[in-house]
Amino acid sequence: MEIEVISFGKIAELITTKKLILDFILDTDDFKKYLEETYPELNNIKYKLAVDKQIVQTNCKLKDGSVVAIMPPFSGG
Amino acid sequence: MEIEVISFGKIAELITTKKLILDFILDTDDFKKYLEETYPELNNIKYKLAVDKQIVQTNCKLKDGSVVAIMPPFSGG
Amino acid sequence: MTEKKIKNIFVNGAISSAFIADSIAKHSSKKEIGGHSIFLGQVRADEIEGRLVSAIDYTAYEDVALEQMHKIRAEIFEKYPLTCMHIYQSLGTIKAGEICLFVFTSSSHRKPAMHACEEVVERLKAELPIWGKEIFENGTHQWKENK
Amino acid sequence: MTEKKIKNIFVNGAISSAFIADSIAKHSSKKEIGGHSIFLGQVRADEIEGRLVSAIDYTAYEDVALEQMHKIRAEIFEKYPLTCMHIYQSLGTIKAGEICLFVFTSSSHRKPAMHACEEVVERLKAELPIWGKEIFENGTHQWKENK
Repeated sequence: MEIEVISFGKIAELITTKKLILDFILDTDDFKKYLEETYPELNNIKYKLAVDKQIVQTNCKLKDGSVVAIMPPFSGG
Repeated sequence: MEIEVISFGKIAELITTKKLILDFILDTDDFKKYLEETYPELNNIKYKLAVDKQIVQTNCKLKDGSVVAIMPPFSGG
Repeated sequence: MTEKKIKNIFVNGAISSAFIADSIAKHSSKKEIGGHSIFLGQVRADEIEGRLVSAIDYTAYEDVALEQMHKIRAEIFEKYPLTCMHIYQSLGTIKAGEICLFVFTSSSHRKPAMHACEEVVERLKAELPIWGKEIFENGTHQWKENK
Repeated sequence: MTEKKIKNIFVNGAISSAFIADSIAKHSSKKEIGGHSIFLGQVRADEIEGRLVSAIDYTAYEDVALEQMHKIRAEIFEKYPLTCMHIYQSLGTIKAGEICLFVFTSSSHRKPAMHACEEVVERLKAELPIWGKEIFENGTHQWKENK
């Protein structure tokens, strides 16, 4: 499964990958586990995901071609 | 005792007197009684007095030459 | 400590948007400010029993109003960590659609500016001897009452 | 009922006082308005561990932010009897002392405008995917955190 990755704020300094080919990853919980293993610094940052422009509130399925955004705490205004 | 009278807002349309020569009036309670007898319409208007630019909270003495302002409810802003 | 000078808040006629812009721009050099809160009162063309308000004519017991405002200002600065506070109230005839009140508070973080602004507006309306006469299009009038 | 068009809130660069003045002036024809409430966010020259913030660089996940704002806007209009609401957030580099956020609400009576303005500012800061990078005078940076 191919996932397009966008990251923002301080996470954009950490994760510069634009595309991931992942097997055995079915949903956002799997994806988070993968991320935190690959980028251990993420364990110290609160972050949210958005899948195909929908902010993830509870675990949700990923599909081939999904765009996943990794977002640190918001600081607009 | 001579009292200078200033009135504002809708009360200025009612009381146009600028000066009152009053005997037997010692304090603002007396003065209010006098006003309400002379201008019965005042019984239907909430108003405050200021004596020599101090807004009257409780009954206070009047003296010769005092400036008494008669003020209907404020409506600034 | 010297007693601060009593500031004038009264302006003759409506408050222009250019004046407001100028007030805002003046704060760009105050780099400790993080938030500004502004309240603007605008004269409403209310319809009352078939008559339309075309303007409000404001008068005040100016000296007493300025003394009151001076006291309120001190109390607000005591209560909130503000950087600055500016207040302008129109006197004279202000047409419907024009601005008659401009309250402007600034602070490092947003909450004090917001809360002080609201409190100043409430206190100004309740405690300052100012009166608005609503002038109708047909020439009649009634005295405004604050809620 | 047709779904209302999603409005853009983003502007490139700082928000000028002339732009704010223009927004205010446009409301003089809306004669049912009695009160405007405005919040302005200004970039603070905070000192952090001996370094002085000289600017904040704002980025956003724009599409998602606009969708979120659209939802918030609908909820605020549902909750408060507003005449109008305008929101502008800067993107790009905004220098200390410049305005980066402009929230503007109007209503017939003052309270809804004030309370809606405050609520929009809080929700915008908490719910919109926007990030501020604080740039120090020495060229280093840190990521802003909202409280």
